[in-house]
Amino acid sequence: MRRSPTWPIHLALIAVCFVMLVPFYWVLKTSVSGENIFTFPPSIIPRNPHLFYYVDVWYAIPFARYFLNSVIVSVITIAANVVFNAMAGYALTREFRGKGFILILFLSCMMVPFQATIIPAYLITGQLGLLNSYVGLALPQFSTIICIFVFKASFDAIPGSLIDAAKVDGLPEWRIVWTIMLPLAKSAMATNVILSFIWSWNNFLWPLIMTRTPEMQTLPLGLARFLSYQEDTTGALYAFCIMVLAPGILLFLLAQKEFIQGLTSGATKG
Amino acid sequence: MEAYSGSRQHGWRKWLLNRFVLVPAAILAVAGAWDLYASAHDDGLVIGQVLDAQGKPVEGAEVTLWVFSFTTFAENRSVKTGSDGSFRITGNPSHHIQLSAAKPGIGASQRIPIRLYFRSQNTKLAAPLVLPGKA
Amino acid sequence: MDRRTLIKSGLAAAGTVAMPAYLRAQSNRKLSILTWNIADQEALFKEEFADFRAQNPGVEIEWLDKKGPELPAFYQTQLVAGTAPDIVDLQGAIWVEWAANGALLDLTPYMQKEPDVAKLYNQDYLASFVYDKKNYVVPFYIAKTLLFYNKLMFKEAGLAEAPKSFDEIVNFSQAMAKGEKTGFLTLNFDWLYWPLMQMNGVELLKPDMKTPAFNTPKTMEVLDKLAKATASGGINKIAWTGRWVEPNGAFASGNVGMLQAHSASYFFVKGQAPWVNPDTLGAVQNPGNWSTPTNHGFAISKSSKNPDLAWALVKHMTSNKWATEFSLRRRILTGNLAADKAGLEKVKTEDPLAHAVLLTQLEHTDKMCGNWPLPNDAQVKDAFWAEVQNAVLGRKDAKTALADAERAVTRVMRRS
Amino acid sequence: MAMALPAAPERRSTSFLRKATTRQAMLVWCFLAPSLLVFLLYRILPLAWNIVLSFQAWSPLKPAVFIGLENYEEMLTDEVFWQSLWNTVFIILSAPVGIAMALGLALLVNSNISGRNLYRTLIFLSYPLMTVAVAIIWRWMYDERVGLLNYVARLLHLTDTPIPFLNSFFWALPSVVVANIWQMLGFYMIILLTGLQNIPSSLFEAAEIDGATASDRFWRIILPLLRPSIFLCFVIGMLNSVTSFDLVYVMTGGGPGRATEILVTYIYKLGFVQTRFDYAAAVTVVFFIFLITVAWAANRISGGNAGARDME
Repeated sequence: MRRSPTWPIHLALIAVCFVMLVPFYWVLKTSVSGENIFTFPPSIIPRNPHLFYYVDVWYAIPFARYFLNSVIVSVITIAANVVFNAMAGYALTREFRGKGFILILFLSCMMVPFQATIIPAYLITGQLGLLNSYVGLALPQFSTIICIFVFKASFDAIPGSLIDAAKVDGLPEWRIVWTIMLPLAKSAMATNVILSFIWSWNNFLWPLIMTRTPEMQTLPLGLARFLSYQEDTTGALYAFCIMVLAPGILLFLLAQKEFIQGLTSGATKG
Repeated sequence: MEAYSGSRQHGWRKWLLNRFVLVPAAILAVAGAWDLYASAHDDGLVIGQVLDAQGKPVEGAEVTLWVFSFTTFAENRSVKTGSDGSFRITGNPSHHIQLSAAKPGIGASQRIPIRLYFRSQNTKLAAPLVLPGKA
Repeated sequence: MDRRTLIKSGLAAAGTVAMPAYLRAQSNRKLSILTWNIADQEALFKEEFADFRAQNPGVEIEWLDKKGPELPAFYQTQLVAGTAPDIVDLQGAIWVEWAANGALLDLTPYMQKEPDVAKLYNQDYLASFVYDKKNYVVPFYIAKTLLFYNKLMFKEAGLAEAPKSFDEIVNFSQAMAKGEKTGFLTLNFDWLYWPLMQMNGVELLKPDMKTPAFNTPKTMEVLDKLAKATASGGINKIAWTGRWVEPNGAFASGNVGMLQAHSASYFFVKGQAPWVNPDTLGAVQNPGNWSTPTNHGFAISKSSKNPDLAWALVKHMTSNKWATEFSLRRRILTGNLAADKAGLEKVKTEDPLAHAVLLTQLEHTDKMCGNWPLPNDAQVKDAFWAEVQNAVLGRKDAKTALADAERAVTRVMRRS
Repeated sequence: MAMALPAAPERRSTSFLRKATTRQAMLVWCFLAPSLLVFLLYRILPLAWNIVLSFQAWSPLKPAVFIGLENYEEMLTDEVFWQSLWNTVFIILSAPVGIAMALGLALLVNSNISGRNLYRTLIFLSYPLMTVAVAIIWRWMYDERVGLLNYVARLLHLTDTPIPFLNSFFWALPSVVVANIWQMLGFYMIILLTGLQNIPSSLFEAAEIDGATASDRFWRIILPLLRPSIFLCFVIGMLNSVTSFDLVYVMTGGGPGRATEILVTYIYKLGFVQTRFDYAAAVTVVFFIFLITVAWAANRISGGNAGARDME
């Protein structure tokens, strides 16, 4: 198998990447098209490309404000996620009474459809006095089950001898977690950061119900609003898509080394 | 533990000179520069000229600024051209406008759409507004 | 037991609903108003509110705007939490259900106290907001369906003028169908397709407003005709499957002969179709002058702590002055007589075609149909429409579909 | 779900720890507490609320009355419910298709070729996207007049008349599924890749000595050892697609007719459009039980370790 040529693999992968990227191109093309985007046949390459749809979007909604809100909510979510999930993941590496129950509980929590929980979730947030606030927006996503398991897995992969040695040295538990385990769970953290960012950044229904004032709205709400009828007729909607997607893609490209390589090769280290 | 304390030796360079800081910083720098440029060029100035069908400047033509609002363009303000057919509109509030010129007896020009990169960007018409008649 | 106690027991959560700051402030002269996807008029609303505050010093106004499909979700969540906005802009028939269940304030006493207010509005539109002899809503902006037709396609098919009857609609559609071209489209959300039924004298319910009356040979015949025309390409399938963007987009492509829709479609189509001008697009009343309204109006929540102030703001926003301003800026009809006159006047010179379109909205307002005040409108609509759709798309024969629809509607009626 | 850690306690059984067992247990619960609290507030209590509500007649507009099983009885004859359930099942059944494709890709990018990190990145790129935007993008791709798919189909003379993908009873659901797979493919691939790299290379070396063919390697080594990863993909993918409210909501709104109505959109509509929160709650409970059952069945099929092993 060492002898087999690699070009068929390249060919297949290039084809797949092409298919995966075409929708991006199509939207990007539409967002800079100078021609009426409803003329048939559609042009593959935009004619008289211009950036004015982006200008339209910028002024159609308070883009900077929504963007800032989205960023703040995402940062809160990410911070809480990394801390809470790391703690829970660490706890799950230990044996204790009721562990089986907790595992089943966590897994079943994944199965509760969020759309059905809006009203009680809203009332609870109201009880906490967090309506229309950044923390209230982020709170339901403060901990995510999948990421807890990702942390658990990477903690499990850390050799026990390392921890025992630290214990003998008399290090307190939190120091062990902080100075030994977290640095070794970097890939889990990268995964967690990216996933919680994605989920928070893309969240749509919760901010819709939760935010009362326009000053608290996030980008997905702006996008959904943009879908409303009149704006559908221009390329501005697609420019908006690009503007909303860009930060996520950028963050992913920045962190992808830690994320993909970390996730795929890190696990084998243990 | 060794590995962790070892990584600290890079100090501030490690924390500042990585792509997670540099890329956002670069983006912020570009945005800041753009903002500076925009705030220095947003007097809402629209400058241009009105000609008749034979290319002669038209004096006293009324040039109207139309501002995009929702589905249509609404009249915002108008000025009269000077003796050389030139006009100067100040206080354009929008990024998406149209201009038209008219003078009784000579007719009305087509509405010229103009798109700007930011609100109230100062702009000079590339081509003059042309009235169909003779001055 | 009151509603909130029950929810709490359901939640097994103790304590009272926390009062956020904006709520606490509500007790003293604060109003909140929720509009339905019209954030583009922010500038206008700001001016209106400033004007209102000048007349009523010390009043604070919180303005909220939500996109159409999400507004009910937002309002109902707020209702459960006890923080419903004082004033809400409602579209279609949703107000009936909310009014019937006691969420909205009966405005009749206010109108009786100030008889001049009601005279400001078009009486037919105002009357369409009456349930159980009580008026719950004041018109904010109005529209009803009309028939758009593509004059180029009519000419090509040798048709001189717009259809005068249901059968002509069907026949004309057939005449224009060729290759990619189809003859007819209608919007179908809410009850906007109902004029097609009304033209044939079909009734949805018996006068008791509880028993289905539509399972007749006539309805069967109508559905059969529609199904046949759809199968043969006379009627575009999107008429029965699309929502808003698809039918308007298809008509804008220039390949569909007619579109039964309300005035807002004109502005959508015009935005997409370079071919639209007074020589190519016709806008006329439906045969028999039937039309289904789709209106927006202001209602006041019963839970409002300042109902009088809320009423004052509703009056303010629909007054001659501000309704006129709204009509001029948005090219829309408001139901306010003076405002619409001024609005039409302005449009007449700027865009004669838009003028023709808007004019249809104020004519034959006595022939509005498909707007029964049903407290369970959403459920009846769903039950009935699903079967109509099956019939016209040929997924069931008309007889079975109508029998199934009758069963479904009966069930909905029994439940409530 | 018992974790594969049978020998774990011993390794830390120093005298120091034995004395501190209670303290240790307290610590564990303290560490779990924040997450548990979040789940309690936003998952468990709302579920309890739904369960209570499902036996009542209630809406925000009127007080609650206990009505026993009426809501559940109604479901039996509710065609829309069954249609939504069927559509949901269809989407779940499409997950294996996506996973199979992702497995192929994972094998390809796991081979020792240059630029494989670039391939991985590009294929994964569709996952971080906002679902609302994905829905808009695909709506545009499927557009009847100027959508790319119709354009290509007509260019290649696959069809003469444009296909109204999202307006056709036949095509709408598959169209949504394709968009969903497009978004999830990269995610599946990464999970499977993790699993692949965890397979000890010694196994392959041994197999090579035994003269095993490529297909032997796949069926005898890769597939069995990947089962936990596949399970993980399936559960995450299933949850993601079945609860992908935004995608369906923006792309088709459940239409045409009920062709793309899935249980989450139906639940949302029942509650917020029809004001039938009581009935919606009953559907939610059934949906929850359904998901648990599917996950349990998948767990049994994949060997019963809840996918935990691949994380080791």
